[in-house]
Amino acid sequence: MRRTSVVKRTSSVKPTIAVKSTSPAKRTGSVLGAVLLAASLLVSCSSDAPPDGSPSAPAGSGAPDDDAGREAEFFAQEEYDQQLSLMGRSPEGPEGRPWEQMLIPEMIPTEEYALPEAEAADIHLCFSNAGVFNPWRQVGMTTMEEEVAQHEEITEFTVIDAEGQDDKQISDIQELAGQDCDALIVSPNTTATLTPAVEEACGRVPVIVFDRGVNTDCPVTFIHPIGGYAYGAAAADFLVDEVDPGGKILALRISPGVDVLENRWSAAELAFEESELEVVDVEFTDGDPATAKSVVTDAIQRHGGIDGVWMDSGATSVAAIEAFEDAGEEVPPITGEDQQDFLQAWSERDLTALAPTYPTFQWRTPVIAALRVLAGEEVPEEWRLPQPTITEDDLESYVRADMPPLHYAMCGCEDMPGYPQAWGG
Amino acid sequence: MLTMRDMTKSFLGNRVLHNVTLDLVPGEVHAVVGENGAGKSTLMKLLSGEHTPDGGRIELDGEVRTFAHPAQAQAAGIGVIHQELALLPDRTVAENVLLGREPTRFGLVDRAAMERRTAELLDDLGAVGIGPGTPVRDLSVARQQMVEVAKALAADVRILVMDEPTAALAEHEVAALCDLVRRLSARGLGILYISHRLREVFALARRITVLKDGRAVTTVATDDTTMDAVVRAMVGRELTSYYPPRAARARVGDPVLTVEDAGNERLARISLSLRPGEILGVGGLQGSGRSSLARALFGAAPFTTGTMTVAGRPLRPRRPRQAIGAGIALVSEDRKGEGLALRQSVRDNALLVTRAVPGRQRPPGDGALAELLARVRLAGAGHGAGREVRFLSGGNQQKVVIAKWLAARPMVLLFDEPTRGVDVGAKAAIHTLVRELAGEGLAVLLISSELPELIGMSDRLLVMAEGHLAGELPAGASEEDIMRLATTDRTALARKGGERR
Amino acid sequence: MTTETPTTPKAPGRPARIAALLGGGAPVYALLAALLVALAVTDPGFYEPDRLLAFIRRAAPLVLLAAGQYLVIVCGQFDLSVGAIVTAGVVVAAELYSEFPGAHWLVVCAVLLGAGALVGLVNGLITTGLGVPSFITTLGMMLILEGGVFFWTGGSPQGYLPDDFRAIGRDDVFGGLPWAVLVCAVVGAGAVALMRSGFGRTLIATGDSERAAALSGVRVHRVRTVAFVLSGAAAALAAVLVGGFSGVSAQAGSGLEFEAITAVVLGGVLLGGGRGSVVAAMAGAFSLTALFTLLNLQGVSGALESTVQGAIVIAAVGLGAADWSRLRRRSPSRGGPPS
Amino acid sequence: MTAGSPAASSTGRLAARLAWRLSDPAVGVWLAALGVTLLGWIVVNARGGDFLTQPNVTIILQNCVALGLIALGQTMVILTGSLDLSVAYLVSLGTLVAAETMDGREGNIAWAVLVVLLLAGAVGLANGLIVTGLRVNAFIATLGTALILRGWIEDTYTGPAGSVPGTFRRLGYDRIGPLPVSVFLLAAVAVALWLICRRTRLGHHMYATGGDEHAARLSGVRTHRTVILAHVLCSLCVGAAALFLAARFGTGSPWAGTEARYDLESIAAVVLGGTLLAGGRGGVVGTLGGVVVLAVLDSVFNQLSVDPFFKNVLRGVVIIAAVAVWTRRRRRGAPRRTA
Repeated sequence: MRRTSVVKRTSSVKPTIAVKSTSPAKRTGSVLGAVLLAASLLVSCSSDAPPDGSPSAPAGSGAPDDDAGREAEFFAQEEYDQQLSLMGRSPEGPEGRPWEQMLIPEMIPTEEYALPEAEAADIHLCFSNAGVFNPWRQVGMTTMEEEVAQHEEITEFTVIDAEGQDDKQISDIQELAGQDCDALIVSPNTTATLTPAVEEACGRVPVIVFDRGVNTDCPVTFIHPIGGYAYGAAAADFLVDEVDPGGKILALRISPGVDVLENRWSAAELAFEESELEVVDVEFTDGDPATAKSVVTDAIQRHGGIDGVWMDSGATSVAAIEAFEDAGEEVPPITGEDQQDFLQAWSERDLTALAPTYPTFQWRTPVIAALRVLAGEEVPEEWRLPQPTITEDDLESYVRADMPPLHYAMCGCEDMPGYPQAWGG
Repeated sequence: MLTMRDMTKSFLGNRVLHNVTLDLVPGEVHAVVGENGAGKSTLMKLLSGEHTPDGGRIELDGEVRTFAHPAQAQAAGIGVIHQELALLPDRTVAENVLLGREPTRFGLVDRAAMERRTAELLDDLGAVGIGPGTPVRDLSVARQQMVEVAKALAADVRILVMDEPTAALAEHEVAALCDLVRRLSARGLGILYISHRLREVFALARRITVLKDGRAVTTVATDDTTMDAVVRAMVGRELTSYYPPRAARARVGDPVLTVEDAGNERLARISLSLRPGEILGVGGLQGSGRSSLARALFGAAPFTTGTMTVAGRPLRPRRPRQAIGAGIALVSEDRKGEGLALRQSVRDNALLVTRAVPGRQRPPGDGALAELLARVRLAGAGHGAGREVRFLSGGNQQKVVIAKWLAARPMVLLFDEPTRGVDVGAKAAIHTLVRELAGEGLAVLLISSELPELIGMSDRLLVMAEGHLAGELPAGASEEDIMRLATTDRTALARKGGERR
Repeated sequence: MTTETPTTPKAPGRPARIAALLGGGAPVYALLAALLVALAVTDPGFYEPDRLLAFIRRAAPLVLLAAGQYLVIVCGQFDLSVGAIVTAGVVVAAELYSEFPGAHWLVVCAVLLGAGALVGLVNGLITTGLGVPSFITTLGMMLILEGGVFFWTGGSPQGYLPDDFRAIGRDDVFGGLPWAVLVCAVVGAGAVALMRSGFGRTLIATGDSERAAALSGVRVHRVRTVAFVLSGAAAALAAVLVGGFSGVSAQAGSGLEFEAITAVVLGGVLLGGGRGSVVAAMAGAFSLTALFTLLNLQGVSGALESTVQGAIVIAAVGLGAADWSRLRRRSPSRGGPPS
Repeated sequence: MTAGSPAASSTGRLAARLAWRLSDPAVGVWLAALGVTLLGWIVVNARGGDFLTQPNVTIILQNCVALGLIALGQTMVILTGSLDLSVAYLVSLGTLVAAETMDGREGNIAWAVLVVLLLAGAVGLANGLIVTGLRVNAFIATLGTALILRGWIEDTYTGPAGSVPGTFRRLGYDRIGPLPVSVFLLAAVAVALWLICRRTRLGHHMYATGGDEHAARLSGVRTHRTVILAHVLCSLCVGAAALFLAARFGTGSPWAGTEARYDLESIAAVVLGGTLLAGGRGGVVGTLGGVVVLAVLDSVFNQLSVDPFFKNVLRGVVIIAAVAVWTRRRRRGAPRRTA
């Protein structure tokens, strides 16, 4: 019952359970409570809005393809608290290989999926991808392909790309489930809409879901970094520390209604409310640098300067920096993401900045997980990956002049044979 | 049963109808005659609901009716046979004939019934050999005309408006149509019969209303008048004094344009020669190939066989551009569709050719342009060439077309119905201009379905029928001579040699 | 014998005049004026020179696209591929720089313009030569470009755009006059000159009546193809500005084709060709940008912006459409009888 | 793509009629569909795969439904000489309204269906009225309504909303043998529209209006009314598509329509099916063929795991090529064999 956490659709019901999910025992208890509450909610307002444990969307994607299916006003205290607490925890797992690390794992057995000796060396892995419609997903896809290339026991790797269409991905999943895949990896385009298809597939083949989740616990494991609240809070807290009280904050968002981005913002909003800072503008940029630059320029003019810029993703951060430069202004503390262009701008101009990440190394994990499952080794039921934040201290270790501007530094791919050519370096 | 009182209509500031009053009684054939541009068609369009009048009112059985849409007029029992056919080439005959009133069974269109009804209507017209299932584009113009008639009758009409119904028909078809008209009027239909073929009019009509320059000049009972009187009323002056005098000097010099045994899918065995300074008239029924001839000479619908020389050099133009380069110009019969870019200014239209074909002639400057416009007697040429031509009267539009060609200094001018839809004043101006141009040594080919014009203007006459040259006539030939040649039938032509198509 | 005939009044007469004016795109100037006033009210600082210039710089790409689109629309065609050309342009530029890091910006710009023109040429040849409706041709071209460029670059641009290349979209020529504004002005002047030239007039005439133009010796196919080529080149130039203004992006031109067409139509240019002025078209582009800026300053929720935009467009065009359709109804029916 | 067997039309009426039938793209596109399927079968089997398996066939059919319904609607407006660019946003809105109205309760299904269809009908009516009443060019008019709908969606919804009860989801997932039940929905709509086009006055009047509005009007056809009804029909089809997608998603999705680009894809499918973009020619059968071609192509691409970007290139080429072929046929009027 991992996925039954509370979704508030009617403001009348407030989540009543505060979770300090430290010991498994307590957590199960809390989850039980959550279940009851959810049940009670089902009566008051039946909603199959997805879990808030549900993962994040590709950073930097302007297209409204990212979603976990929920109302924007929604804010889940429980999930919020958990994510923030997780940011502080040190993960279990091999040092320096974050894609194999995990936070508060609850291991489950997988013998039932183990392959007989004969087939163990001849694995057919299948992957239904939501699409490669933005640089984050392209970096991720490359990373996954390279990961697969590292395991010669994977003899066939079938990928079907849904081009960002739910309807197509539903068919894709059906199609793959129909083929002779040993395991099926799914990166859902939309949480809510793909649930039925995934459930159908679960019956036929072990399913591994990552990036975004689905509203069912039938997959063997669900892989995702800590999540949107943590991302948004990290960025906001940074500004709260760096900007003097009373400072004017400009918040740049991609577009309304994308759940994960909404999460990032709601967390940030909370942080700003508690601070002395004043959010003077919240603007949408559609992830288009030109728009972002115009918006920032306007804001500078209108408010006679901006003291801090909060971003829900990295795509437009460089444009924002340039807007200040072109306006002949000092670039204030700013948050971005782990895209190379931002990191390089940051180090060149040596700005006061921070880069929370939604790491692309999570694209390696599903392959590893699949192999473990097929080998009958146990995996965590929910595989929470660490979600590093790039600060001034470790900035230089991520700047790679030889990589493309839209490359994501947190790809965990530096040690892979194909690096850097495969990523366009 | 029908009275149109003080009908008035203007288009974009041009008054085309002035308080025209007209009435019609059951079983009567009431002819409306007048020159092109006199306002006949506009009057009918007001009745058919295609246009709404600016003033006046329409009374049907004593009650005032207004038709905002053709459907309303049809519902009121008014059927119209349009001059420019309103048929859908891609649809079948049946679909066209019953368009807007398809028979239905259980809410679905009953195709069988459609075809049956259409067949009946066509038989009723004595139009044989038109399959209701045939796409209209596969029919000859004459047959399309028949379909148009059938279409008008499909609604059980009480009043039938026939706008130049025989324009495209051969003699025997005309005869059949006249019988039909009589039968219909005998059934008690009131028929408004528009034509400039006075012979038919006098044969059919009980009363005649003459329109001139948008005014109803007179309405007389056929028995109390004569053709000459009607013609006088139409043109407002004696025919003889109407056309400018022929050039005195005899035509000399070698032909500037010759055609030897040329043809294409519309024309066969065309041979002619055209000398500088002469006006060669071309007569024939609509669809006889007159326009096809002009378009072939101009390279718009080129000859596929035979030879042709321009100014002595062999040239069979395959594109208008070639013809223009060689000094040939075509004043098309479809002025709005082919002659002008209606939304462009007078200047842009006048300069179009010189701009499009730089080799031929440099575009004239403003001074030269002003002269040119004055030369073609463009009314109000004085105040600016900036006006969009769509705001000009038909006559002035035609003058702009002529100016467009004169700017390119052509040697050969092909006029296809140059005075169609042109008011009398402009018409005279155009006639004089054409004569002048010929006098200056240009070679002119003049196509017209108005026999008086043809006779009055031409130094020499060619008559076409069924895509052939049916014969040549000297200046001063009579209307009868022309009609006889024009209605030469297939067999006779075949005897002249050369099968067609 | 130059008698004024009864059916010919001295001048077209007031209604006609007004109709002609409306045709000339009077509504767009009114709209633009209204928007500028509104901007002044919401943001007094808007008219400080540097901000005004910044506004023009911002509008510049759309203005170029509108100018190019105008040429295509006025001769009776569509160009849906311009947005894709912009995206492709930016990505290709970045790709070129990653291949040849040292390349001179002029060379790169030249290559882009050439490529844009080439795309336009293909559009034109397919449309005129094969008789494929330009809507379909350019729609297909849009798919081909979007797919092709990312297929080539493996999904996202691989290189950076160096500062000298970006100067055109980003920096000033001198004394606070942005390059973009200069380019915009030059292209605008060029477009006006072109439309006054013989070619321009034949272009409009072609859009107005293809048959009349052809029978007057106009090489209809060639003229239209040239229009497509120019539109493609303009789009490429817009790509240079966009790339310069905001740097590498994988979605630089998304949706621009519709914005450009909207701008042109706002300018009172007739879809289907034959009427409208290039100035009005560019004014349409400015109006659109002004509208966006205004909505921005007004703090209209990002969500509702498009609603407002849609409503305004329909209203404006409805106004402009009021007069021509009256004429259109009476114009000779398309399918006349074969003579 | 074609091999010519020149002019059979010369040999008498009967042969001409035969040519008329054979040169009908509706026939050609189905031959093309057959060809593509065959090709796919050969290629896939050559690579050791298996193309025509029951699940695969089911999926291909399944993928036809949404685009099919929308394209059928689009056919109605295009035949009438209009166009609808608002379908993409309407379908998104439809899924949301459907899912929210059902709200997971069986009892609400009928009500939800009604609401969605009413909404769709209203939007269609609005489109029709703007096009005919305000005389705004269909392209701009529907682009405007699209923007308005977009604003509505973005302002009201923030991600998938509502929930569809299990019984209704079966519309999206159940199948009878290899046939998904949704295909029967598509078939039903197709048959209905086919009847409307061929066997009702409205249909005849749609063809007439699209073929020559002036002539149609002279013949007493209420052309405005016809255009409006065509738009309503179109939107109703879109409503049906929305219901199907809601059933498939189990919820409403704000980007169901836009991410699949149903606006342009549907137009592409229609012209692929040989319907004249200018109106007056073509029909339901051809459009279905076009949809099938696209679906089969997609499936083949999947099987051969073609790069998604390259897919777009191929799509673009196919669309342009197909229309070019239809145009040639129309010019020649001679029968051709399409492979």
